[in-house]
Amino acid sequence: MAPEELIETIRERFGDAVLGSHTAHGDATVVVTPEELRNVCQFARDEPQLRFELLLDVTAVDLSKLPEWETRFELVVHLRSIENVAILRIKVPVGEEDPRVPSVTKIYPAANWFEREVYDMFGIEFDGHPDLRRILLYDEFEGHPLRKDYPFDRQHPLVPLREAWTPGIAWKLEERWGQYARDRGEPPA
Amino acid sequence: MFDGGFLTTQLDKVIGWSRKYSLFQYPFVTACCGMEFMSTACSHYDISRFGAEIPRFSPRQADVLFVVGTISHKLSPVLKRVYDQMCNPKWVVAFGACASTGGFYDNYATVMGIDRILPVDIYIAGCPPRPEAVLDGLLQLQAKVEGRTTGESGLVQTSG
Amino acid sequence: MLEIVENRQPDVHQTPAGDEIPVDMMTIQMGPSHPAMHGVVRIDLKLDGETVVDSDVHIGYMHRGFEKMSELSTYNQVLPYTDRLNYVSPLINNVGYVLAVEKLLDLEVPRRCQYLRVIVSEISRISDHLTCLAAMAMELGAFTVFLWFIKAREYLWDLIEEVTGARLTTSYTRIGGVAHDLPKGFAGQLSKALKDTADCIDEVDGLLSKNRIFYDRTRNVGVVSRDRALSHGWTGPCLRAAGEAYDVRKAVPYSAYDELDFEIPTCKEGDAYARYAVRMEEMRQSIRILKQAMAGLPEGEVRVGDHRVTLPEKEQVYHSIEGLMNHFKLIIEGVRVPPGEAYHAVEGANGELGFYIVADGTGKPYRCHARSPGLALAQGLSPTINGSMLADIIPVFGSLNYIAGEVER
Amino acid sequence: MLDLLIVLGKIAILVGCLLGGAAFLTWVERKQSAAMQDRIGPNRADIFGFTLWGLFHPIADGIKMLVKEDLRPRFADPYIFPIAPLLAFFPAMVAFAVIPWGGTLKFGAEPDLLLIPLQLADLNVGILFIFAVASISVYGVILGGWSSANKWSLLGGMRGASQMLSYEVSMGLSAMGIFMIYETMSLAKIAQAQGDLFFGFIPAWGIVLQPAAFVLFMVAAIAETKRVPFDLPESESELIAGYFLEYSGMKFGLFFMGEFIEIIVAGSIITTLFLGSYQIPYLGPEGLQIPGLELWAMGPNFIAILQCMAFLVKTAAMVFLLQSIRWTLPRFRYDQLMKLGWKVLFPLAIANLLVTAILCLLLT
Repeated sequence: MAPEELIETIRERFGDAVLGSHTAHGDATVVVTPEELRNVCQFARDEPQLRFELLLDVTAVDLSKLPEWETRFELVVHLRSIENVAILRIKVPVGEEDPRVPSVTKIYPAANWFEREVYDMFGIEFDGHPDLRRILLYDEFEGHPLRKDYPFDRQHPLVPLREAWTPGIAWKLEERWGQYARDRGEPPA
Repeated sequence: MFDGGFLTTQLDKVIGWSRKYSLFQYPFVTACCGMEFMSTACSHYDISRFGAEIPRFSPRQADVLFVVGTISHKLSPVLKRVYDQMCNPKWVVAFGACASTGGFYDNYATVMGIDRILPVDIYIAGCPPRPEAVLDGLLQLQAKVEGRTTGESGLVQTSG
Repeated sequence: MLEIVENRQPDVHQTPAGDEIPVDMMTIQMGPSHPAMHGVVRIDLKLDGETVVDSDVHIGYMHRGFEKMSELSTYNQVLPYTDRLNYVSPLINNVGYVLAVEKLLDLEVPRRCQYLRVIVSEISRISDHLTCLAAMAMELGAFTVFLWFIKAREYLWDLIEEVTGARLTTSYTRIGGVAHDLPKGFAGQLSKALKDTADCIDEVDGLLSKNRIFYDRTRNVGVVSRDRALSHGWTGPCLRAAGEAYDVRKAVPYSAYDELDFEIPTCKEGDAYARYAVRMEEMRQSIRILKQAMAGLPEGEVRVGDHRVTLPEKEQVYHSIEGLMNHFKLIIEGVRVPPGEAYHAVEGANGELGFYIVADGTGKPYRCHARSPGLALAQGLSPTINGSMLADIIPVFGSLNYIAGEVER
Repeated sequence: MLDLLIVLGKIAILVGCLLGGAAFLTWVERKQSAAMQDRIGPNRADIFGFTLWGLFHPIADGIKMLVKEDLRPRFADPYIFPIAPLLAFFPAMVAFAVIPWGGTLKFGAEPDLLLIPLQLADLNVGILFIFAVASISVYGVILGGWSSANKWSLLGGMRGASQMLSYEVSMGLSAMGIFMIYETMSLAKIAQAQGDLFFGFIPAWGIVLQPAAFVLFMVAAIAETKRVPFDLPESESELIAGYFLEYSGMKFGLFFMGEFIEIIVAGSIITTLFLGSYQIPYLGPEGLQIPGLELWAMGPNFIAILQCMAFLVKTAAMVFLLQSIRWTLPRFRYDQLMKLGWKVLFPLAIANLLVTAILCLLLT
């Protein structure tokens, strides 16, 4: 099924809930409202001519560093139809305050860990998720690292870090690296 | 002959010799370097020639802790605990760039070198180090083990 | 889900007759530093004797922030990070990533380059399967198989070293091509290495495949039906072992796969032995692909001639100002990719490996997400081992081929 | 006084041989695995520049373990934890006391003839003594596993206990046929009886008379020594190191050595019961008597030494066989192991016993 037809089928069924669509680079993309996400997924899975049986991926994009953006995040769901050899990308806009979307784990159990990862990395919460915990990072970690405003090297160590260098060699390294270490706010070696 | 420490130095020599050729390793394998670690242990490079082929997955029975691969902050308490569980004398080898310095994963998740957590005896450079470099590191470790009878950390670097 | 509750009620053991006996079950952590949890993964187990009652898989001990780091790097600088995703078959990751970027650029690479990508991918695939099966066999106690397979892998890595200059972390591909052409005499080396590898596979086939103990340990262990595999999001050999012949190389052919003749091995059983058998057969198919690809390798360039994408020749860089500027701009600013988004999948050793890239028009990816097959495999682990025995975790986990770098990125 | 000295001398020889043999076996295992896996194996440890194909590596291991920190985990049982390795180590050595390892040495002339049987003690219940003592080493496993206060080692101890107990049954039952045939339980008499000839030319070895029992006994013996494919109590990839997980230093060394001594003992018991013990076919008390040929006369002490060598060679061959199985096979699962023990070996052993009993009744 060609991407254009795919989008047309979904538009016919959901009408205004489809906020936008494109087929750039051959992948059918629809943007839907959060309320209709589950229904779109259900439709894509069960409709005999679509049969998107395989949920490939759930991820998100932080749009805040793009030149123009309306909502802070965008949830991206990739579906694959094995029979029709087609890909469907469903995107959902997610606001900045209280980022929240319905979970699709009821329809695609595979979404479980992917959604946990999105929660972990972006702080987007999923309504109806059976087990929303951090998955890649640890509970002591503050913040969500894939948000664009998270500095890439802000660390939350779990064990106290010791002085790295043995005395005697330290002074030489201090000369070369000391300034660098101080710039980055690390304790002096 | 007996008062000048001849016996004790000879004993130290014997003990150093035995430790040198009987390095039971605890492979703390996490990442890519593990593949090269496997290669080193297997037929082509055969780490067993040096008497270091017996992996003991119990830290109590291991002599040298091979930290192979990236250590993230989430994993660091585990590594620290494994190190604390090991019995003296013990040595630590930082295997590869990530274990030595954090490598190019200079970000929120990674410990920038395991020497921020543990004392390290040998750093083996490379991302991942070639098996030849690993064997070189092992030989350097053996030299270090033979030289003293208790394990204390220093900084020995090997080219890789 | 496993919960540790204070003052909990005693657990209940059900006898075959249906009676219930209160017992105290054992909660035990398998991993993160456990010989069978290659890479680092922790399974919290609740055991009734040796039977697993409940389990909870914890991952993330190897999370290294690939996606954050790739947002800070230019498009070509991301390549070394992709090496270390699935570090057993780095070249497939390289190929998958550059294909996604090329999709954004609408770039068609020369035929020879496409064939080269197929060749290196398939060498990687064999070495990945070898490692997976070697580790699985070793954890089941067949240590000799492990050494034999690693020996075979060494033949392939010599080839990879010959082509790329590195044994493991290769970074061989570039956006718009590959780094360099094949070395002289490669065809001969390839056919010799393939013969040695095939011999080794046959030897292990004789030692292991019909071994009664190995068969008993893996047959009917960790059975996953086709529907359940799909509901976990499984792809690759594990899905094919459950009877669904889905392979990205056939379904959505990329590079030169549509011109090569190969089969997709499948099994119906969906147990650990089926996954073993599928991987064994896939290695033979890969050897077949390699032979065809090497025979049909077209002549020509290995990079596109577009200087917005590929680096100029060294001669130009050293002898002309245009070449120097071109080189400088590409290195410092990176390849400028027009705004847009694209998802491209390749058949990784463990399944569909996809890269979802959002470009904002600069030389760095705005967002680069890797769809790892391993994450889906790992989330199917817990329901698969629940109810089985403690010792069954080892073949199940081994046959899933958990690669921490890829799962946790 | 002389008797005591002789006994002490024999003990010294036995202990030395066993310890040395166990250390040598670790080297054999490493070299053998290397040969099977296309490697070289340990070859670097040197004394004054001589490496001797790595023969010094076990010595290095031994010294290192002696000087390694001996640690008792905080929650481990303070009394049982140190005892367990001894319980695993010594029974295996003691079992060797009743195994005959040669004929009788004769010194002097008739009035003060000095007979030295090459066996420490000839008990009339010899084999029962071995089973009794060997079952003590189960305690070493289970107590070691329990007292370490570690869940993995507890699992290993439980596995070890049930495995060793289960296989001891079929081991004992398969040996019963031998007692019926030779009508004795004394190992010395069994050894002597195997010097006879059957139909005048077939040596009356246990393996000839009881081939099924030989196979059963061997499988059970591998299970008793906890080697692959029966190494469940310590299975490295499942239970990390099993029942001796928390042991370090020489305590770990004792478990380690105990295992190799068990292999030697298992090999020698198999030799004693099934492979004609120290007997060399056609070598009688006067010399070599091949049917149809003339007697080749030899001195009694020379014969005893030859027999001693024969025992060594047979045991070594058995040990080598037991070792090479280790590097070929994967490991069983716990329930499969139990199934094999109780549903295959046990009925087979009983059937073998029945057949032997009926045959014995008919033939006598």
